[in-house]
Amino acid sequence: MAAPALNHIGLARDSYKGVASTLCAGCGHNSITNHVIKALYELGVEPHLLAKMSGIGCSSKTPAYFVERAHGFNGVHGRMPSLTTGAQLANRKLIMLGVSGDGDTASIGLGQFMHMIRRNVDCTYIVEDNGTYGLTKGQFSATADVGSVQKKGTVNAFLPIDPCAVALTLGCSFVARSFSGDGKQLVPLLKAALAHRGTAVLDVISPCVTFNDHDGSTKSYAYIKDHEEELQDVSFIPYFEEIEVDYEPGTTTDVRLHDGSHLRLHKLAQDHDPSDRLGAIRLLEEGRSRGQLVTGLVYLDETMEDFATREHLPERPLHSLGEAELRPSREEFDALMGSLA
Amino acid sequence: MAAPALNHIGLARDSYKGVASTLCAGCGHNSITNHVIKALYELGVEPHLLAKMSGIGCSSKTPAYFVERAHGFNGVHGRMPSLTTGAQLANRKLIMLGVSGDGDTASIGLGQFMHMIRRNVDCTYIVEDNGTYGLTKGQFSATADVGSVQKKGTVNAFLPIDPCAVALTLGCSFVARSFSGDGKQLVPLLKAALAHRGTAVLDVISPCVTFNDHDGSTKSYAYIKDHEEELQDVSFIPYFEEIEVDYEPGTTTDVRLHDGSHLRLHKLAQDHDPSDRLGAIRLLEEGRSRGQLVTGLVYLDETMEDFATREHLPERPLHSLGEAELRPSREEFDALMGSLA
Amino acid sequence: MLPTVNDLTFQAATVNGSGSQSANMVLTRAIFSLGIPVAPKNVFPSNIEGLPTWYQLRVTTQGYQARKGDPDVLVALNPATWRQDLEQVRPGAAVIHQHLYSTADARTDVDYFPVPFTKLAKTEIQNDTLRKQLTNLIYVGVVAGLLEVPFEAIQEGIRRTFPTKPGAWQANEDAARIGFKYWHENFSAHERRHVLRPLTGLTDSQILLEGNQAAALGCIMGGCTVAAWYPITPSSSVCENLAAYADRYRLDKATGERRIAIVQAEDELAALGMAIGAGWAGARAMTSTSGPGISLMAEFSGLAYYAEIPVVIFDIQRIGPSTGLPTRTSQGDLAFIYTLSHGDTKHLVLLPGTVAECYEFAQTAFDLADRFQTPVFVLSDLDLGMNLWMSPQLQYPERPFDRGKVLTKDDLDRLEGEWGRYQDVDGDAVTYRTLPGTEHARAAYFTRGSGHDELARYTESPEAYAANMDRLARKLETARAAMPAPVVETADSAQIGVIAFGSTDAAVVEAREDLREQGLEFSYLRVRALPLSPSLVDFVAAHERIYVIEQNRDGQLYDLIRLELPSQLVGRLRSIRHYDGRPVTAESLSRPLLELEAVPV
Amino acid sequence: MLPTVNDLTFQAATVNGSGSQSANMVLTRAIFSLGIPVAPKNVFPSNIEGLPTWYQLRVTTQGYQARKGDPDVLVALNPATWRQDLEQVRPGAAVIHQHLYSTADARTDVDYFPVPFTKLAKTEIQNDTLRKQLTNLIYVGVVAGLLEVPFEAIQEGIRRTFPTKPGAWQANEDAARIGFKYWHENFSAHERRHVLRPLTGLTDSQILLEGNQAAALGCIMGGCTVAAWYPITPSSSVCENLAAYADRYRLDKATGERRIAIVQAEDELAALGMAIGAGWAGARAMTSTSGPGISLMAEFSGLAYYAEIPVVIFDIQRIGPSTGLPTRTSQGDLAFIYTLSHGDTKHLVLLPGTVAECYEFAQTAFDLADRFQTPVFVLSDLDLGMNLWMSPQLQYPERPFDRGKVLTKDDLDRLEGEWGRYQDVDGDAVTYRTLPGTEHARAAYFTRGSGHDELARYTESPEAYAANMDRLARKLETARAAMPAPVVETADSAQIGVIAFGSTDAAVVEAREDLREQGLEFSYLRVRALPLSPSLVDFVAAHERIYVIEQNRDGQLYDLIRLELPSQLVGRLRSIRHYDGRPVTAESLSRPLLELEAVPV
Ligand SMILES: Cc1ncc(C[n+]2csc(CCOP(=O)(O)OP(=O)(O)O)c2C)c(N)n1
Ligand SMILES: Cc1ncc(C[n+]2csc(CCOP(=O)(O)OP(=O)(O)O)c2C)c(N)n1
Ligand code: SF4
Ligand code: SF4
Ligand SMILES: [Mg+2]
Ligand SMILES: [Mg+2]
Repeated sequence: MAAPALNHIGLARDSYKGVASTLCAGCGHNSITNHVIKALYELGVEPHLLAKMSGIGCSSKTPAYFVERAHGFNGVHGRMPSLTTGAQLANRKLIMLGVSGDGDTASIGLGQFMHMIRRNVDCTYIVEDNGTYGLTKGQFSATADVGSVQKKGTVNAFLPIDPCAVALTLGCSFVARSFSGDGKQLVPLLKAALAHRGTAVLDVISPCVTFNDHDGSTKSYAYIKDHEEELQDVSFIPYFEEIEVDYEPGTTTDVRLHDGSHLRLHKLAQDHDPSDRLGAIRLLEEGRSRGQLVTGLVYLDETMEDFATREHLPERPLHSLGEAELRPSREEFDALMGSLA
Repeated sequence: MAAPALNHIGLARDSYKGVASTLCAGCGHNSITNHVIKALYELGVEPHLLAKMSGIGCSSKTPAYFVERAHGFNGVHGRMPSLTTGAQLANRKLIMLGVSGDGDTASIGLGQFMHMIRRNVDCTYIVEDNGTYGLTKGQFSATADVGSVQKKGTVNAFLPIDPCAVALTLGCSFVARSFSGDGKQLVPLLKAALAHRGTAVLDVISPCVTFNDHDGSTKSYAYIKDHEEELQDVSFIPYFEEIEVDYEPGTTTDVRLHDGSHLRLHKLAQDHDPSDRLGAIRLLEEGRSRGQLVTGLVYLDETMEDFATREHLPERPLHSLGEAELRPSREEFDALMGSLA
Repeated sequence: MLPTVNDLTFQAATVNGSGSQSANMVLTRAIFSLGIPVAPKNVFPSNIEGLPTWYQLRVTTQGYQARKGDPDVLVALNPATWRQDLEQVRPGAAVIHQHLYSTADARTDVDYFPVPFTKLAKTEIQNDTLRKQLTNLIYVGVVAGLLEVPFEAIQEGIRRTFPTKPGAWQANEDAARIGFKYWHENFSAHERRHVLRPLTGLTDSQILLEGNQAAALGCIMGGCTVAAWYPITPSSSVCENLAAYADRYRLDKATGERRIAIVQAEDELAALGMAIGAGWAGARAMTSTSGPGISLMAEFSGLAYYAEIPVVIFDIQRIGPSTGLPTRTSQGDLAFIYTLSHGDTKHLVLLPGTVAECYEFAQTAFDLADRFQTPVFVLSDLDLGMNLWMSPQLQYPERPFDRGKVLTKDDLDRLEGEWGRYQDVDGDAVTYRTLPGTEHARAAYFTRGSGHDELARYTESPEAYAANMDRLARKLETARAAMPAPVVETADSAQIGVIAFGSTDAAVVEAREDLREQGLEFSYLRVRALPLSPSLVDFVAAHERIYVIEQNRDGQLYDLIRLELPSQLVGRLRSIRHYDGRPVTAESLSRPLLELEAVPV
Repeated sequence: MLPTVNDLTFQAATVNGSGSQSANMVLTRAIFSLGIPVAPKNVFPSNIEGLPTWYQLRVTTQGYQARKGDPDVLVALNPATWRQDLEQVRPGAAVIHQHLYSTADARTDVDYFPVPFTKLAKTEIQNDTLRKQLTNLIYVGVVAGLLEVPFEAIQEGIRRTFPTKPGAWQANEDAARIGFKYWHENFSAHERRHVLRPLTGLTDSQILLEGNQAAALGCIMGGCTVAAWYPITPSSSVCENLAAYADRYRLDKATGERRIAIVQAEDELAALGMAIGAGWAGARAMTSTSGPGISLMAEFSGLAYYAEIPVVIFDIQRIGPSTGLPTRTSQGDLAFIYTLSHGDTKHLVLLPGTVAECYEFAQTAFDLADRFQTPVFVLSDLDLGMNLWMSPQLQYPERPFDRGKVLTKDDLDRLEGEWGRYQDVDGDAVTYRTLPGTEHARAAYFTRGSGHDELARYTESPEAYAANMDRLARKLETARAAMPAPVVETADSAQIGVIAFGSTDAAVVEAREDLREQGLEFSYLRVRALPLSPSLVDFVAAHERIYVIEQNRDGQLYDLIRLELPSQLVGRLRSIRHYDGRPVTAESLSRPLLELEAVPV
């Protein structure tokens, strides 16, 4: 048997595996899990530095299904952003990877999601978006499209809350959309999100085969395949690899990320500048009114400071600071007491 | 003494007064209270049909300061939208008027605010926006502009959450911005919001004289006066008055509201079509990047069904339905029992 | 040995998402249609597909409804739990299993009936799309063969399980017949240890329904017009059933008008907020939730208590703390709910113990909420709410709604507008309210969660605050007398008493008969509401030792009772707690009770 | 009659937002600088400007810190409350008032000192912008004149009130001198009933500080590195003080690096979520809040309990239910917090009774949270937290942080990676954790609020669930012994005992001396933590009657104690409750105590 291929930190793909999934066979979330594993493996992320965060839902169970060697935290419904924020502040070295569902993010969790973005907490936030509450058996979530039909026939009357559009409104520093079935696009986007320092929101349409994959659903495999409009061919060149020029000039945008990696965007049908926020909003709106799902890198701002940087926190984990660094000296303390007398 | 002027339902302005305000002298919220009284009086709203809703904060106290003859509900912090939604469903006849603060709306209440908009609950929602938490003594709220300076000198590092931009992203059916000091603009906008059937969001910049009216604040009287860009000259013609044509053609947009009233917009500097949602988003974004505060009617969609209509609720208040209308008959009941045997 | 008749526990061990649920329903309905009392329990994972799930069906002539530990008949269709399932059956049990499961080194004190389910399905079931689903019907046929259930009963079970889909009857029947035939061809010679025989008189005017379904129907009959909820197991089916009943009974087919609003809110805070807003505006409003949702409702519950707004809150309890085991049962929210919210908050709580009470108390809850202008919690649990129970038919309500003290325009005219929202004019601490929209110049008042005086004006006066709090405490005392009284069954000679509440009832009833047979009599008091009834004191006083039995770790009812007793009676109480997430069995009550009885106080 | 010396209660009745607060501080610091013990209480509205506010300053040689009912000296500057303020003073009181307030038909048993404050301000104060503010200093001067406070003390008070603004000293001094002069020119002939005289020895190494300030300093000394909060009265000043101390002690001026993150969250759910996330990742993390915020923290508190994550939560109690009176004090959250969250949740609670304990317990809280891997609540209140208290100087901590059972990379190497997150290897029910980021292939585990086994794997096993819950109950028992023990002061001959907690202490201490003088001795036990100490039982056993004194309506501590006592002792307990939002006075304890003592049990 051939030795397994090792990544640049010397780990095999197996080191990024988790426990066996208990999701339904065919669930989009399972595909995303595989793409996450691939991205982490290829990127050579240190498992012990990874922190896997989630809320509650089928999607939120998935952090158990990848990188068993990383710490994970499956919190409460809709509140993963605050847990992630706290953990990031406590230890800036951690690579925060959050997985949430559309119910978890856009219904109960909308406020926290938005405030995390506003702070530009350094994390990757994946919305495994199936337009439904999988774990509670198929009610509409807030990302369900108006007119989408539930299994039992109910028609959704409300406009969807689009995590990407909301993120853009807030000036989120990294916004992308993808599809669980499109690893070719999703894996490089995931890598870029992980390399990005700041909040990276990835809305990944991920069909729920059990409750939302029927005719009339706008989040079914069939519907997405028919309505996806890819913005770019995305490729990711990690900082430890050399950049090869392989596209004709003018057709490609190259973005340098914080860690020195590069994201290369080869434009397809539409011409979109991912540094143009207003253009990005228009892009999504127009896609929606055409009934199309625009995927790819929607917006990226590498200049924005992330939260921990803005807070001037040390690079060392805060738990490594001892009494000497955290307590004022006896002299300072005595002076303080004197001033209170 | 001359008899007080009566409105078209025969009430004097005094009938719209509330208890004495306990807010600081000069607080923008007090001005808004006066504009609200004027709008309700001139519109001839039946006090007993008005329901005044609010959260917690200086702003949220104000419903006590107008129309003592109307029921009011000062709930808990950030959760006025759900109370309003429930009350509206219970009795569609009520004219729901919500008053909130920027902390109440954009910090703790962001999720409820957005989901209320998504449902297009029939109500007028005023954000008395001072960029600070007045009642808890001057901390930054989530609408504070990046770079705005607190009284003690702290500089805000975060991008603001703009209630209007957020509302637009969700397809809110009525979005306007105004200034507490500009009754000429605010009063007709308030009337239009009240006449509109659906969620009408009015973000009203309302300086906090005690904690956020100093140099360096972007929500001070001085700053707003210097940076306001009025979109339109707004006038409101109630359904019970005749429409007079007094503007040159081409300079004016006339919008018919649900109750037959008209909103007349006479364009000023910029040419903005309030039925163009994408244009409205661009307008706000561009205003922000110019450092200007765009005020006026930003967006209006009179075609969207409000929540109670979508839910097919009767016009009568639900509490007026009796046993005969709410319980199945004995026969139906027995049939049901039979099917369970 | 003659086979036992109509006394057995059946268990199917399957994988969830495989469609076994409808097969189990068919079997249940089939047996019930023979006039035999049934008691189903469903043990399912917090997951959609692929994890172990168990369905237990108990059959007794006594009609016992409690869970029973070890099955007499097992259908084993989950290889992952095969060995563990086998461990749990009684000696002598009939074990029907996939024929490929190994029985080597397995128990020898049971009867094995290997059936090639997959092969049978492949060769005998034509319908490709439904094959997976219908495979389960095969075991229904096998079990029918084993227990001598006439095939007509299975046909009846199918019709009752799919009443609106006659098109599906034949396929299901065919599948069941495969198993029935397989039994007769392969095992009919086998000596039977259990059989089922039609009965008469035991299930007359009995029905089968779930507590959440009963609660939903109670909401309909109780005049609920606004419901706001957020999905959460095991409470979702309250509002889902409510929506189904509303489609039937609240929809004007001609105009499309709906006489109820049911809103799926964005979370539990909003759900309760909407219900409170609606209650304030005069509607009978409710929400329903479970564990985590209750925690999220704390702030709004306090508002409704303090501002005195009627609202009904169903808590279908699951096991906590935190997310806990979302698909397992518990009575762990009792104490938390009673004082839900910061400050000196105290609520009215109804504790249905049967599905009939889920129905009845839903209606009572709306009456109490209106009458006392306060939140009323209805505490059910997963066992009561999501399992089918055999119950006497529900009764059509005889009384009109009690809408409480609401002043109308006419009342206000009569009073010449002189009234105070929080004025205790009747001396019962319950005050009058008006509804928004009342056409009278003095109808309005201002509602707030901050300090207010008798005229609902803002105040920070210490005296006004304390007076209002005292009145709220007195209101609770007024309400105490209006809450459903405990159900008491005394045994003349009994020195000991048992106190329980909620779904524990089924196990207590059974344990009582078991122990009586063993010569130990006890009286039984079932608490049905908080605040506790004063009659509880008499019950305790009349017995030397009292066992408080409940399904939580910390003995929450035990504590609440001790606080209400005169001190000299406190020492009589002992606590028995069951908290592993499974519905309590009679045996798990009688065993500790006997043990404790053996120990001197 | 000779004037009483150093024994009086001063009260200023003003309008909030008028700047009287700094004048009151000047007076307080001035008197304190004379070596005279002071006890200030601030009663302020939930409002920013224009409503009545009262400042009470008590002076006693005993150093009593409790509020006292009726003032001996009143400064009346609020026309809206003038008559009411006048009603409340003692007979013989000195009433300094705006000279325009009418004294016609007013009390004749007090001395009136009308002062034309507005006119004096207009004519004598030059600084236009500061005039409103400085007008208040005028009454400081008048009071100094009345009480014979040397003007140098006032100067000292000014310097101590504005230590960082020497530029403001002169203007304040000038304003005070206007009043001082006015007194001497108009009233010096008047016979004095109260005077203040410098003292020595009584205030040595005493300081003045607020509980929230002390708590913030405790967080600094306790090694807190992440704080997340949402503004709410009366807790905001905990984190605001923390931020100020952080600027001083945690900021590397050279690099700008901060050794603490303080986040103003978007609400209380997020605030606690951030603190829990940080605690999980190894930081010492805290949040602080009041009433409504506590309700909103219920769900996350349950998660931290069940997933066993250290976090510290300060609840600076205000009066509830709901919004209640946000600027009034209470002890009404005790019971709710102890079991905060649905299911069988139970927490560790610290109950500081003095500002020194606010400081000390803040540190203890972080140690306990790390040691027991659980939320630790610190319950203070508005009175303790926002008023200045006289206190012995705080002590520099002698011990290093107790970081609890954390396995490092080296530990894991030694164990060869063999460990289980929830395995009770030491028999104390406290298990080992690792921090994210630990560089070892077996360091990681998965944290969840759902069912888990000893290796932190997901499970729905009933046995694993119950075993874990039992361990959590045992962990609480381990913690019980580690909580701060009650402070007990027994009186040899006493038949009665008093139990109290928190800020009630000051009133109990005073009532004890008052009653001793009246011949009634009682022993005193001050509870300092939940779960309750077993030593409480001995205390109860040693006394015939026990009065539990607390500041809430429902007798929450009284109930909690009754549940912990052997039944034969329960009957000894009686409850005294004070709940009008004002800090309790000694008199309001001793009066009901005397009344109850007169009634046979
Ligand atoms: C506070 C709270 N409310 C409700 C639930 C029940 N619940 C569990 S998962 C879920 C929805 C999950 O939907 P989504 O986030 O879209 O995840 P999916 O299962 O679709 O992947 C809900 C409502 C809960 N666990 N906690
Ligand atoms: C749950 C909860 N958290 C915190 C508070 C304290 N609080 C009262 S008002 C307020 C902020 C109000 O700010 P805003 O809505 O902007 O109103 P403003 O006073 O500025 O008009 C806060 C945080 C509260 N009442 N309830
Ligand atoms: S229910 Fe839907 S979301 Fe959940 S695991 Fe199954 S397919 Fe996936
Ligand atoms: S504090 Fe600010 S917001 Fe509040 S009343 Fe005063 S000026 Fe208005
Ligand atoms: Mg989903
Ligand atoms: Mg504000």
